[in-house]
This record gives sequence, C-alpha cells and structure tokens, in this order.
Amino acid sequence: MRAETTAVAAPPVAAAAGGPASGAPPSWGTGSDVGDQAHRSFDLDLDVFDGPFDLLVTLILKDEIDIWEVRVSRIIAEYVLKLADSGDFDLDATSQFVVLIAALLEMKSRLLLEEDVEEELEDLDPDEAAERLLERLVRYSQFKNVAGALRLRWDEHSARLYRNVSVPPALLRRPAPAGALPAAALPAALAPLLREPPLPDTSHLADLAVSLVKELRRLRLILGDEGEFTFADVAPDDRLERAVTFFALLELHSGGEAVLRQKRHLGDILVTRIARPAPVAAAAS
Amino acid sequence: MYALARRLEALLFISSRPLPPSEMAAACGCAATEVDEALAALRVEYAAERHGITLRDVAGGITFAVADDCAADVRSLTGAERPDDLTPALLETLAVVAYLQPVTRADAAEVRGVSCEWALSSLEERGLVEQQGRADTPGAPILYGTGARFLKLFGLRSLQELPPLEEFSLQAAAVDEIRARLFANAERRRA
Amino acid sequence: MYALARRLEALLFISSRPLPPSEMAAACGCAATEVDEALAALRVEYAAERHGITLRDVAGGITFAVADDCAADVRSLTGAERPDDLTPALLETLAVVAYLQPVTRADAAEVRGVSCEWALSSLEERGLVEQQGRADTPGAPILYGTGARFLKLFGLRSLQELPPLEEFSLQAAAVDEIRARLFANAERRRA
Repeated sequence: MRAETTAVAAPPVAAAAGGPASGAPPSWGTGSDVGDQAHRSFDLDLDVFDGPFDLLVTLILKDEIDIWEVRVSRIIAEYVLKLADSGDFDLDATSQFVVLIAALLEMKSRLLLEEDVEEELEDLDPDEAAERLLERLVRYSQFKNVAGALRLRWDEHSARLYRNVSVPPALLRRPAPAGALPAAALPAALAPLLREPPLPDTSHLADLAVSLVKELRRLRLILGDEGEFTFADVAPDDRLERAVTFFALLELHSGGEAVLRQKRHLGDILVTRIARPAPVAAAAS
Repeated sequence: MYALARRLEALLFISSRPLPPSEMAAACGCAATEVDEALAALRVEYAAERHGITLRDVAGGITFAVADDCAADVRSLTGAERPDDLTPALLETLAVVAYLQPVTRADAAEVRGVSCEWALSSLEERGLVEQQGRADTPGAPILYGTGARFLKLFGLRSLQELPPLEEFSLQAAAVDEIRARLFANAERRRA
Repeated sequence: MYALARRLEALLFISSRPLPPSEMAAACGCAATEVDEALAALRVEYAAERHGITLRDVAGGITFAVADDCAADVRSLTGAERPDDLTPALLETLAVVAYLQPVTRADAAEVRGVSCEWALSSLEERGLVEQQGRADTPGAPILYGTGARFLKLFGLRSLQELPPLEEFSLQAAAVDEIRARLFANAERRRA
C-alpha cells in the first residue's frame, strides 16, 4: 500500500461513481452532495463517512488498495513523520486520524465478511472473497446514494411549518342529535335503584338438621357396638351434615375415645375405638 | 393577496393565540400602518362565508377561527364520543343526576352503590352533565346537573317534562321523595 | 368557495395531522367523489403564492403548511428552529430502515458495515424511526421502521413514493472499476 493512501478525504461514493442511475425522479436529485470536500491530507471530515464500507469504497475508488495488505503500523508511521515535519499539532485532525485508523483496524479484524468470522481470510479463495466483498460494497453503495437523495428532500421539507394548535374545547363535542334518546329511558334506568331490595335470604341457616351433640351420641353408639367403622359407612349425604359428622369424629379423637387413620390422601377414614382403661384399675396403679 | 397580507395570514394561521398587530409588525419587521393595511386586505379575503375559517377580533388580538356554519363538521371529526351512545352505567348515572339535581359525586355514588367518578366525567365530556357550583357542606363538593344539551338529546323542553316515575307514582317534581326513597334503598342494600 | 370546499377548509385548518380524504368524507357525511371535487377547488384557491399557507400532500393525507416564503416571519414570531441537521451516518441508517423495514439493528449493521446502535437510537429520539415489535428469531431483536413523522419531514405521501432502490445502484462502470481493483488485489495475494 502506498503512503498516500493515508491522505484520505473520503470522497463519497456517488460523486466518485457518477451518482445514481438517471432513472430517479428529478425531485430525488443526484445522490450525495458531500463530494465537494476538498482533498486535503488528513483533513478528514468524519461527518462524511462512518464506517468500514464507506471508507473502503472510498479507498478502493481512490487508490489501488489491498485491504488485506494494509499495514496499519506503516500508515501510523507515515502520519507521525508528517506530523513531525509540519511541526504543527492539530488536535482535531489527529483525533480524526485515530478514528480512521480504528476503522481500518476494525475492518481488518472483521475480515470484511462477518458472516464467516470463524473463517480465516487466508483460508478463503481470494477470488471468492473479492466477489463477496464486491457484492456487499455494491449493496452498501445503494443506501449511501439513497442517503444523498434523502438529504436533498430533508433540506427541502424538514423545515416546513405545520399548524399544531389544540382544538378549542367548544369544537371537541359532537353535536347532540335532537331527541335521539327516548325520555322514557331515564325513569327506566332509575327504576332498579328505586325498587326496594328483597329481604336477605337466610333460609340456608335453618337447614341444619343435626347437632354436634346428637351426632356424637350416634357415633359413640356405633363405636360401642362395632368397635370400628369408616367415615364412608356413617356419613350422611348432605354436605353440611357430613361436616358435622367429621367434626364429631375429631371430637372423639381429641377426647381419646377413638383413633383416626387414613391410608392415603383423600382416602376413607378408619375409626377405631380405644379401649378405655377402667377407672378403678387406673386408681389402683 | 399581496405579500405582507400573505405573511400575516401565515402568522395568524400558525399562532395558537390571538396576535396583537404590534407583534405581527415586529415579526415582519414593518410599520404598524403597513400591518393595518394588510389586515384590511385579509379581512376582505376572509369576509363572512368566503372561507371555512374567519378572522375574529378577541381580547388581545386577532385570530383565525372555524366559521360557525362549519363547526358541526369539525365536531364530528374531532369529537371523541357520540353523546347518544350511552352505556347502561352512563344512562343510570345520567338518570340519577337528572332526577336528583343538583347532586354531588358522593350522592350519586351512594345511590348507585358504585363510584361514579368515571361516569360523571364521561357525561361531562359529552356535555350531558354540567358542574353547577358547589354544595354548602364540608369540603364544598361540586354539584352536578343537566343542561340544554341534555334536554335536546332527550327531546325535552324543560326538566318539568322529565317523565314521572309512574311505576312508583312519583312525579318528577317530587324530588325529595325520590331522593328519600333512593337513599333508603341504598341503606337497605348495604345492610 | 362553495359550501363543501369551505367545510373541508375548516377541517384542514383545525386538524393537527394530515387528513385522508376518507376521513373528511366521513366527517362531512358526503361521498368520496364530492370530497375530491371540493379538494380540487381548494387546491385552486390555495395555489402557489395566492395565500400565506398552502396545501400539502404528506403522510397519507392533506394538510395546510406555511408557504415557504412566509416561513421566516413565522420563525421570527414563534422562535421555532429548524430541526437539527442529519449527519451522513444518520441519513444512511435512515435509508436502510426506510427501504428494508422492518429491520433489526443487526440487519442495518450488516448493510453499513458498522454498528448502528447509536444511529438508530438517535433517529428514534428524533421520532424518525420507531420500534415496530420484535422479530420472530432467536433473541427476539427489536424491529425498526419509519412512521408518520418520517413521511412528514421528508415531504412524502407514503413509503410507496420512495423510488425503487435499484435506481440508486452504482453505475456499471463504477462497479467494474471496484471489481477490477479487488480482483487485481486478489491476484497479487495469490502470487
């Protein structure tokens, strides 16, 4: 790579390539308008390019550059020499140069073909690599040219002044169609609220047919006779009464009169009488 | 129109507030007399019925406004809700306000058993319910009532024409009795 | 002007966004053909340089805008600034989004060869690009597209008005030149 390559003024693709094809409507102009930038060494306006493809197209069209053989270190050396010669340190130009070098490094590191990041460039057939790179550059150039056309439209239209005033409240209400709703709808809507609410239904409270005391008595009798029974054997059908029966079982259990066993979850409950020691024997021990 | 009249037209078009002639003169960098002349030309252009917008002199300046006979179209473009498209909840709230007015938000909520905040503001937006001052009670709550737009929508000439609550042999005039009945029922429902 | 033209004028004056003719027809309760006729009359009335405002076809509808030669006065009145300029990087990214939408950040980066993260978020901040859901691919990346503001600021009626991408292709000669250089390099590398 020749040292002059570093003197990049980044002429835009459209300018270098003659602009978009002549089919575009006149209002769309002729691509990028940034081609008039003077070609000055290192005087790189970074606004005019923003990345590897942009830079690459520029470099290719400007010089015979072989990206694979760019020796970044040499470019830097050239630049430092140039700086030393001029004896003038321009911070802006230098920082732009650093960005340029960074872009070059990124370009090399990505090997330009990011879909094959794994693939070492050396392994790629140079012709194939060139063809694929060409495809991507051509594709990129289209959008670069569109950007130029958009720029012209932006300059023409973006500053246009439109009215943006909120609508006066008086104009926000739709007209009320006269007599659209029947007046009878009003009392009809109010009527449900005027009706006396029915008395609360408490009938379910009187449904209890069994009492705990009665149920306990019944279960003790069965327990005395059978010595053992299951919940399913003794439980009544009614939900509430079954609850009372279950409560009575718990009562028997906690009073030490019976043992409750359940072999599996939600299975039947086996109730077994506990032989109550005779009060006399207990006193004797 | 000539140049300065066109420039003033643009200023009046874009401005969100009435513009005093002096401000227009400053913006255009011209004399007050020139502005007056150009405004005269604009007034001729926007004389009644020539355009869908007209020039109005309001406190503090001049402004463009929609011509009166075009307002209905603008309303049907900008109006969010049709006033006659009422849900049962809105109709019930409207009935409560219509028969009990003036009524506070808390009264309406108590009678209906649910918050009426959304319903009242929605009815207000549609122009069917209006704020009618504040109650002389702690917190001075806003009083709501119905207005001309409500009467028009229901085809009534006045509130006296509200249909009697026949089922309950209540006349519209017997507001106190209706009120008492509604609150008693609300009380009972809560019990 | 005749009645319907005046009514449309009022609608266009009041609306803060471009109005499609169909919406105007609905608001005025008239046929599409009638609206078209009235719009034609309005366009004659507001032909270039007759008024300080003109009719513009943008973003799917019709709207009034200040005539270009009156814009300076309006700016000096309102202090409105021109929108900040777009850098080439932003324009390029916007071009990619406009043509390829919906597009992911990675898609845009692939076309441009650089990360578009900053450019996309900057365009989004300016309202030129909007998030339009997520792609149905691994990682569900955000999809970007353009909205009404893009059309308005670039004076486009719709995305269909964008010329075909092919019209922006490099000329054959330029492609040949790039190809020749790339292959010459490839040749040198092989050697």
